[in-house]
Amino acid sequence: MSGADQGPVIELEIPARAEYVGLARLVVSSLATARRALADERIDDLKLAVSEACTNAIEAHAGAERQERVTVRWSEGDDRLLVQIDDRGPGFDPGQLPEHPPVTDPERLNFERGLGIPLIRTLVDEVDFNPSDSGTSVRLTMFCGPADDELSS
Amino acid sequence: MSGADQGPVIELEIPARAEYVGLARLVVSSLATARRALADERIDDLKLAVSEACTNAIEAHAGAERQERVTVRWSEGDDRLLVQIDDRGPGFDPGQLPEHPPVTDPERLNFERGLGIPLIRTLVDEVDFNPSDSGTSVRLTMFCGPADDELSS
Amino acid sequence: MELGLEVTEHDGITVLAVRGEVDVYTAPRLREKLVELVSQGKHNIVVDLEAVDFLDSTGLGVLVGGLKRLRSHDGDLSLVCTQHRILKVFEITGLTKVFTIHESVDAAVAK
Amino acid sequence: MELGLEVTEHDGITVLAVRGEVDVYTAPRLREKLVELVSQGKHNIVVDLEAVDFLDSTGLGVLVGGLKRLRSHDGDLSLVCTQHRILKVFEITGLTKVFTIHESVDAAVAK
Ligand SMILES: Nc1ncnc2c1ncn2[C@@H]1O[C@H](COP(=O)(O)OP(=O)(O)O)[C@@H](O)[C@H]1O
Ligand SMILES: Nc1ncnc2c1ncn2[C@@H]1O[C@H](COP(=O)(O)OP(=O)(O)O)[C@@H](O)[C@H]1O
Repeated sequence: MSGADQGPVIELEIPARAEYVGLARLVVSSLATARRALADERIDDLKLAVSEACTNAIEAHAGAERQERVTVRWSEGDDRLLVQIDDRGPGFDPGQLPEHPPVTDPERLNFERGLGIPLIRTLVDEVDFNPSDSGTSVRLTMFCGPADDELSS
Repeated sequence: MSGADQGPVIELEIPARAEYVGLARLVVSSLATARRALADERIDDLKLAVSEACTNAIEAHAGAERQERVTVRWSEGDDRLLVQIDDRGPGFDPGQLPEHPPVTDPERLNFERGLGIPLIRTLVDEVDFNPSDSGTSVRLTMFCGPADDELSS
Repeated sequence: MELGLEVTEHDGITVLAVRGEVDVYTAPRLREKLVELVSQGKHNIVVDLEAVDFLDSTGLGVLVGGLKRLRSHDGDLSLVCTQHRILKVFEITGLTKVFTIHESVDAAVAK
Repeated sequence: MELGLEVTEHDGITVLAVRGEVDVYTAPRLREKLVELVSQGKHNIVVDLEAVDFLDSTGLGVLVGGLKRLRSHDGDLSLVCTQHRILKVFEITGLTKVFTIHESVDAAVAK
């Protein structure tokens, strides 16, 4: 974790409802843009990964109380951006997800789901899933250059 | 407080630094736009009032620790939007602020500050300042129509 | 969040132009629109993604579901997309091999 | 957050065109620019606010400070602003009576 959590920390707590995933994307892309150390394409990647993780968090809450919330925590290290998404859902085993048939197999069309975690794994530089009885914590890391001088001063 | 706090609650925690006031504006205007019950001009008013309150909160923290944070809490009632800005600053007495000379007085030009609270009072429908030893809590209320069906369902 | 959905007909091919962000909140509206078109007997659908700003896995799932439904009617669902950031999502998930992706609506309906 | 600051000269009148959001974070840059212009002997300044999306009390304070500084040099600071939401901030604070506000840069420099 070297280089992490030394900089500013921003937290967003949203209700576990689909309509708030867009707000998480907005906040993360605004912060990533302000940091000015990540290319636009990588900002899009992070935005999509955060969106997928928030979607999973919200779906894990389905049936939970309306006031249950999902937390998106942004932090910065010298050489990285970190976004952590915490939910209060039942947790899961990320090593035990079903594999998709290859795209050439006509059976592939039966899989409308299960694309989120593969996307996350491809889009960010590091991902940690920390499931527990009290929920799941997903940490996304993007390596990047140092913060813009103006902002880090 | 009738009608308040029954709907969704969104919280944003930002470092007490000037560069994050824009993020508070972004979040509040995005939420107000999604609610679709407030005219554009009133969204601008709320955005400016939130910005002024966050600016005051951040200035109240000047000299405090870097990790001290300011919280912006959005909630919705049937007939109102509520934004609460909490800081950990020294507090103040909103009834004891200096009066500005009238604009026709050349002395007026000596007052480059002190415009924030008069603006807040004019822009929102209700404002409550709750200073205490542990900080100040400012509650801004905008009355509005009921939430858009799609969003409140 | 708004999702724009506009339907036009081009000689037996139905073009559904999507505008805005397709995510877990808005994707159900896209799914409903596709189901509605199929139930109206439209079995050749082109989904135009050129005005889409954001597309996530829920959106991909709805498009895969639409393709499956149309294939079962001997129809097809193809896409119009030239935006790099949207194409990328299809590439990562291998779905560029599942969908026919056109460069323009003209090219899609000319086929 | 970007603050655009562009200076042009129009027959002895200096026009400072501001673009973006003027708030507690960006206002210091506007203040510095005004101080710099005054120190270069520019005593007739028009601040063009037409491309400003947001202006708060910190921004107002900087403009009041600039006007005060220029008046002490027998100069003036006037504004160009037709945007309702920006004008409103000047109206609420009574500053429409303190500043001359023009409808366009042309009108401001023609004066
Ligand atoms: N935060 C989470 N909490 C509980 N289960 C999760 C979480 N994230 C993912 N999962 C599980 O992993 C599965 C695969 O997730 P994903 O690849 O995003 O696809 P999808 O969400 O479309 O099913 C989900 O269906 C769910 O069972
Ligand atoms: N949250 C707060 N905590 C402590 N003091 C505050 C707070 N908000 C306002 N004040 C006090 O009230 C004064 C007037 O505030 P305002 O009208 O916004 O003008 P300005 O911030 O330009 O001084 C401030 O200078 C400060 O002393």
